[in-house]
Amino acid sequence: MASIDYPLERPEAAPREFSFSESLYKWVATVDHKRLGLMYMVSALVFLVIAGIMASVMRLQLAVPNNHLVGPATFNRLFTMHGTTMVFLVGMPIVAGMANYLVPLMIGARDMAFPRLNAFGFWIFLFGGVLLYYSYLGGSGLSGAGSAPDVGWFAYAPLTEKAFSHGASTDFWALGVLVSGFGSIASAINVIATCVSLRCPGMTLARMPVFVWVMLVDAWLVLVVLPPLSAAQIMLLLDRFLGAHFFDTQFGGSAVLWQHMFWIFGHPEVYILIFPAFGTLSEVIPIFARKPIFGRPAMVGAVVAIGFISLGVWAHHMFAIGMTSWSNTFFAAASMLVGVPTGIKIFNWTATMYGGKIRFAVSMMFCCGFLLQFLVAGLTGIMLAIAPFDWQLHDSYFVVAHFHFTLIGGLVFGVFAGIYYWFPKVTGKMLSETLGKWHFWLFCIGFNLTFIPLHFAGMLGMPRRIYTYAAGRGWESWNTIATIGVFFQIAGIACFAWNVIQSVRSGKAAGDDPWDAWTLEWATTSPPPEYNFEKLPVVRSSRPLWDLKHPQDPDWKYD
Amino acid sequence: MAASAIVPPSPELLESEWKTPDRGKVGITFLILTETSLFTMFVATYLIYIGKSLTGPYPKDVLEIPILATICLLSSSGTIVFAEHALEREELGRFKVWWLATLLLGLIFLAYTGIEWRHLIYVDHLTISTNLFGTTFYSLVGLHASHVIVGAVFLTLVLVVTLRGFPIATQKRRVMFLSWYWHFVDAVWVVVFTVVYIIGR
Amino acid sequence: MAADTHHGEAGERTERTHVILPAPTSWPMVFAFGVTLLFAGMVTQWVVGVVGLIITARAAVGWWRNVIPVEEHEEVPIDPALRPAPIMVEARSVVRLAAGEAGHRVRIPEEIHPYSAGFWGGLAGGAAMAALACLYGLVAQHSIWYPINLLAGTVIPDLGNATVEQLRAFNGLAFFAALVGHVVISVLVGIVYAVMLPMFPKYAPFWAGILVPLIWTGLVATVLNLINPVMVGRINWPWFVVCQLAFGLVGGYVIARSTKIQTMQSWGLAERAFIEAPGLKPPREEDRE
Amino acid sequence: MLALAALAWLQSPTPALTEHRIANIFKPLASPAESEYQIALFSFVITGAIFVAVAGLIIYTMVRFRRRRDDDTRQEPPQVYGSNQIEAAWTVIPILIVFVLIGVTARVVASVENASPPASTVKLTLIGHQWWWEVQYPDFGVVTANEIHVPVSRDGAHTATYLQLESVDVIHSFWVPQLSGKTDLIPNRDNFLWIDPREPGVYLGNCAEYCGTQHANMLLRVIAEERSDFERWAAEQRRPAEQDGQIGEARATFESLSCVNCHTVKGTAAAGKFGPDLTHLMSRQTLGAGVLANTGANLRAWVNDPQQSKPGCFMPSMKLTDRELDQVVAYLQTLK
Repeated sequence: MASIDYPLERPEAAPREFSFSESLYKWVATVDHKRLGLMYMVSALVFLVIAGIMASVMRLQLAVPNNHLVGPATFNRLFTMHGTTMVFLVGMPIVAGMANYLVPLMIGARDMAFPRLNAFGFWIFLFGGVLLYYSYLGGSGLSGAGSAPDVGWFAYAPLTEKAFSHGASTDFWALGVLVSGFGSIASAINVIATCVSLRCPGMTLARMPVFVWVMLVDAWLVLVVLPPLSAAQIMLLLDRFLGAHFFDTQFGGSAVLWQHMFWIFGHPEVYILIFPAFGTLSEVIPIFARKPIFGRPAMVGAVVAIGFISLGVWAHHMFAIGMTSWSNTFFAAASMLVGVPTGIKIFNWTATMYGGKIRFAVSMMFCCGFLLQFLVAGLTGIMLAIAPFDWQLHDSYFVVAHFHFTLIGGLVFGVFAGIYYWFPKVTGKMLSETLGKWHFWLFCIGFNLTFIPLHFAGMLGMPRRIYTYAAGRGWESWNTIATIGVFFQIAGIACFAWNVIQSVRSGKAAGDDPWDAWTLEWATTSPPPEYNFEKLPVVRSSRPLWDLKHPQDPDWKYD
Repeated sequence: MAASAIVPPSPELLESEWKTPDRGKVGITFLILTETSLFTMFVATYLIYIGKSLTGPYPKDVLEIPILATICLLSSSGTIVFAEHALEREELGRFKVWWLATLLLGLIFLAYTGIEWRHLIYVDHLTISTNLFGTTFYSLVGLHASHVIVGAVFLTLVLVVTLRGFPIATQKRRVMFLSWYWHFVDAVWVVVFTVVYIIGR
Repeated sequence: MAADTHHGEAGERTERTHVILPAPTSWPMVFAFGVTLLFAGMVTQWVVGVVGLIITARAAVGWWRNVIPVEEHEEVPIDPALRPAPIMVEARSVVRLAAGEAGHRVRIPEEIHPYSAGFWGGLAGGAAMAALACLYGLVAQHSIWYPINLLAGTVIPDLGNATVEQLRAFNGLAFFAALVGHVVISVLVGIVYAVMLPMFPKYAPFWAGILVPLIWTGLVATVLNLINPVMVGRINWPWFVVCQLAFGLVGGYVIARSTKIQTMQSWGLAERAFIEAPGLKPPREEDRE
Repeated sequence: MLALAALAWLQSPTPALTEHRIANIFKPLASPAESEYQIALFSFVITGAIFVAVAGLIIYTMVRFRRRRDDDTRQEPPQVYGSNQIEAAWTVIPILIVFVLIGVTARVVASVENASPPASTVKLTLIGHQWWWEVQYPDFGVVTANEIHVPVSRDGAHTATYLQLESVDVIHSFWVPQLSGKTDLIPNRDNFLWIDPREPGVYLGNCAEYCGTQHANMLLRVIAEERSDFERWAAEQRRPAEQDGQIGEARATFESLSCVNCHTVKGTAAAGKFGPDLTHLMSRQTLGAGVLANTGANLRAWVNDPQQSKPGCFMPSMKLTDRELDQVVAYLQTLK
């Protein structure tokens, strides 16, 4: 291929004005993966704010013993909706949104494999979420008054049976989550077909960015484990609407069956949620450390291993149901094994940084926060996997602290790292680093202030899902500190919101490649044109832009 | 400095044109994977609840082995292959015949299920709320039947548009996906049949 | 690459004015809305469900028309004003690692002991250790089963209350547990040794053979009552240390004796694909710099 | 607030027993909790060591390899792809640790779950209700609620109490942290658990599985006392309610009200099964499964309107007249 000289200056683009209805139609009827990805992310962030407000109210209620800020019914609805929202309406759309926006760009494709299915997936996710929230108007819960579901996000049978949960709120929960689950399935099939079929020439599986690999495994996991939840929800609806007896203990049904099916979904779900953060770190850390990812095959292998092992660990959520000692040992062993590939990932990220020249942009700071906090989450996870220790810790505030370390300290930090990293690509504007640092430090301090104390409350015997507690049981101070932390977190999020608004209005122009990065999404404009690439690129290594930037020392010689 | 990367072509691009698997094939494969996962849960539930019903009627009292229906459904997998072959060779007449045969076999299966359910409900007084057997039987067989219905709807659509003169030969790929789905529904029936009518009895 | 393909470098331009993309359509959204209403009908009013069904059916027809016979497309014009800037060759150089010839991408170390050496070394060390431990059992307790039962106390709770007589007797389950545990740990440690021997500072045999076993013993001593309550009261520390040293020395010796093999990672792609032989290649350009 | 609560506890019938209000899992006072505590320590040692090592490595890397102001910006660092050896090391070493952990876990699981009961064992059945606990001692013919009396286990006389766990409605979970980890009470499934408290005292626990509106106030107390005290208590509890002539009118009022549909008072017309057995109500320390201390004022407030102190619970506000209320409370206070 001959060398081509390009003129360096670009003519100014003439902005085209659209009327409101035109642009509304453009968004509603779009099948463009970037618009859909963006819509996923925006709705996820909106739901994040809603669920965050719910969490804040709960923390206020628990700040002092014998508090009467909200009653038991309200509190139970709050934690049910908080959990359901966070998992299904924040976590899942973040997975779908990041995959949608980034996968085609990273593998040099023009769109997802099934663009219309993609649009369908987004809308049905959104309508499912609306249906769930409609329950605040149309449902009525355990104690009868009209409102949202109050059976917990894992909705253990038989509490969800008609006999114990009157009214329609549990139906809204099952239907809303079921419907939005169709969206996740649609999006997962799309991601897989895209990764497999739409890779640009030369983009072999071995050269695919780690982020894309992670999303591929993630989508596969969604396809395997979401149907068990749907199956359980269909059974629950059959019980409630048609009088079937799947979870009806009066008719010999099993109360434990729901737990099995729920956690066959539920535990891999945790990995589904955390994977986008894994992928983000694997892209961000190399760029800011100026080194390729350390041990690419091991990183990909670890993700695949986590995907497979996670299918065999579900019953570690059920150590307290009285399983045989053999089952307990088996699930304890399987759960601890997950620690091995997870450890490999943490070590490899660290090794990527080792010997580099680390530039602490806000994105990188969130990655470092992730590493340390996720380490804590992983180690408390090992403790929870030890069945006898779990008999004490199960369903206590220790567990609450553990999975918030995973999902906030891990997922949310990872997502923020990703937002600070890819925001310039998506909007063409840079986020402010100063505000970003405020955001990071406030959020990091607040997060640790909230969730470190909760470990201790749990070890002092504080169970989950209680709306109030008596004084004198040693839980007050831990809870008060935790609530104080929430204010720091809110301040951090406010900085972030302000940062986004400021940048979109009057941010510094980003240019195509502000971070001097190496993957294909940085080869096009920011924001990318509808067709992503004029010509589909050809790649020869896992760092195509490195090859172009260092023609005398390209990667493909070694890949 | 201008970009002037002089890059030799990749070895694998030298060999041949870059090829990736067909996106439709990938999509339908993974749709089948996720459906398999769904069916696995219902089948597992059925197996777990075998013999756990507190009251009758029990499977051995009321279930009859649906031999005819099974033969119909399984042979429809063959007829749809013949139809595909005919379409491959652009023999539209034979395609229509085989396609119609597939659809009819599917409909016979559904009709049999309808008759079976009617008998169970009105004669044997087994409904979904009678006992665990009723619960699991109707949900598993019903889930499978609903898949047969979806398949039959698509088969009908293809037949109707073909009869109305639509150039179906342009849609070989999509016809193939439909046939994959149909094969999957048949394969599931083998499992459901074994579990419900053999192990369950 | 064939000349007629329209593929290019990342960010490259074409002569064409349009790119063909799937046409926007609102039917998927309407379809999703209909399906949601259909489900909402189950829990609200049946009318809602019927409306949902109608909308779903209409949207299905719309969607069908959209993709059959061929998927609708639109031509998106390429706006020359919105082209990415060309990707520049970077002036920055890359720091080289000293080790290895072609080597700034080298993975340390260049030569390693094969994993198989670790496997066999671990087994040999484990055998030596077990032999010594059994010898101790024979000398001190007149039973080779004694140390085996002690080891099995890690997993088997009943041994916690066992008498000395019971510990001296053969116990099938305990033997099995101890055997599996000992073999697995020996092999794993052997592999770690094989991997890490080249990374140890000077006098690797000293480190691997003596110091590491001693550190290991110290570690075990601190948590022994948690790991193995059976062993706590009965352990004979000098013998224990001797056994650990036996593992370190024998295992380390077997591994150190193995022929190191070159890791292929310092080779270029062509060499690893056996297009070029590593020994015969001409010196690279950058080596002459 | 704290002082008030403390005062209330002081007035409770068995002030002699120490109350373990802070249910610290690191101060175990029974064998299962002790085993769990041991393995917890072990896991803290291991995970603590890993944390220090790995976090140290991460922080060292962050500090040592940060980009410095005087760095040569015209140089990229060495592009190292990886090292199979180092990666193998940090794969195999965690596997080793996990292997040991699994072995220890297996032993502790078996030692707690498969323990065989010693000869002198008290057996009881604990039945979960929304939101209170029914306690039956089949061997003693005793039925009570929300408070489990067990004999204390001494070195000389090792006594374990075996609990059969059942539920009549939804899933609950037994958790008295200082005595044992959790085991769920699941409808249509029998679970077992054993405890052997080593010190006399009152141990506080909670329902640990979300079971509906008032899950938070489904508290449980285990009262461990000397064998002789336990036997005396059981004998007391076996008796039907006092038949005192003086309270005949109050009793008649009680029996005329719908209380009897849900509650049992042995020896009277009250034989309801839905609520807790009230035969010896005044021997208990709390009301409403631990919501209130069992004092005269609290009892009156509770009977008057339970929804005030335990909103959503299944005992309705009875809307009694003042006179009825006085008599019911007076009657209940005779149930010693």
